[in-house]
Amino acid sequence: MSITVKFFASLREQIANPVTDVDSALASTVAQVWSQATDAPMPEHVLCSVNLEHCESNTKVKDGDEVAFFPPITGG
Amino acid sequence: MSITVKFFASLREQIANPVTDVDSALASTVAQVWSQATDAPMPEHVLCSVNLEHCESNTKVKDGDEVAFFPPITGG
Amino acid sequence: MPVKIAPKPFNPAAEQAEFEQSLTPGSFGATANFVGTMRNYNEGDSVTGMALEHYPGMTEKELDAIIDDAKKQWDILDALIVHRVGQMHPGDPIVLTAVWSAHRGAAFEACRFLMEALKSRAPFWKKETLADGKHRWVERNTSGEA
Amino acid sequence: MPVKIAPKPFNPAAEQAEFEQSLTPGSFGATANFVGTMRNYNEGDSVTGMALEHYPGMTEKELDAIIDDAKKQWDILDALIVHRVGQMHPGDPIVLTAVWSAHRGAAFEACRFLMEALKSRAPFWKKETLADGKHRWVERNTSGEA
Repeated sequence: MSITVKFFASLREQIANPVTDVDSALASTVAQVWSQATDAPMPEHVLCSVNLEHCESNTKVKDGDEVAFFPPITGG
Repeated sequence: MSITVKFFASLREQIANPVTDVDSALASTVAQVWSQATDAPMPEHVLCSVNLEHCESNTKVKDGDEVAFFPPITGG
Repeated sequence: MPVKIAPKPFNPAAEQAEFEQSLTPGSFGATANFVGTMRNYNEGDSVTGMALEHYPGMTEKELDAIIDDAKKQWDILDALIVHRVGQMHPGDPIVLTAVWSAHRGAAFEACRFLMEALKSRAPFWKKETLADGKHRWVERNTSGEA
Repeated sequence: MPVKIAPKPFNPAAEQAEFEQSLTPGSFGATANFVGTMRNYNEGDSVTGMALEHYPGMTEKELDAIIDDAKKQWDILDALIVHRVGQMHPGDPIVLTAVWSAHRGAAFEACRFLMEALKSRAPFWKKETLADGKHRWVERNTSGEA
């Protein structure tokens, strides 16, 4: 009954002791996954994904989902 | 006292017996060079150059110039 | 495979030539490509190295989707994206986007689209090493106007 | 020499790589290129060969002027144009335009400009050989939208 959480790039370095799994009973949106995973406030420009698809912070999540948080994209 | 005349591509094939030199006393514009060089009427979309620069049919010419006539450009 | 993540230095011309072998000679009249190369400076500072991070799985999926979008929008035969990840040095190719089509308009426009879409949608992040040995994350991609 | 008339088949990637050696690695971040390739069809007909005629002297001068115009309009490091002349076959490269710059916007836009300018200003003419052995002059270049 858990949701996998990942942080990338500068976020991964900034978040102290991030958890990698969140109890799905405690989080029904991406924003709630963030709150369960870290005490830090969500940065203004943070991007997120659910199951490898870009999403919004109010996107619904469920047991088994993979949620990721990352800073603005700088590839190319 | 002459102007060199060149025809390119389909024009070169169409013009019967084109002259390669025109008396500069008989032609003061590009259009007059055409008339001296061939009996054919100047086609509507013909392009021209004087000394390797694009020009108009009323561009002035003088002794020693090289005048060329060619169809629309189809390179690239 | 029209999408490739390269963990080692890659040769854009060789990647493009290899991919082109899957296309019939004479079937296309236009190929547009773009190569992004690591510069030795950025924002006024000398840069000596760069680490490129990605999100395995999502990055490939997003690049595939970008090519699909291009194929819907333009009449193109095929497209290729190769993107480097890992530790790299100035002069190293970072990204290749290439498009094959019958006519040049579609190739130019789709190639540009691939780069702009990739820079806004595909999860990659750059961390620069400066001349003094310090590291900094690149904060944001510039728009295509820059 | 940023302008080359090629009377024999040429390899666009090799030409570009050779020219790129004159540029300092790390000094540019963007390379856009376009390759026009001979198709085996045109206007609904099968095409088996093509002769490309040019105006020696004027063609080179005009291509030089086109590169100069691009350098005035965009912030680019350098540009290269290679154009084939003579008898060619489907699949043969006809033209290469390549642009190097710090940022992608200038490279994309200048590369497109080179092609559009070349197609309207540089004296080249194509004569196609059709499947039945007949020849025909290509009458007009399409706009970049085609």
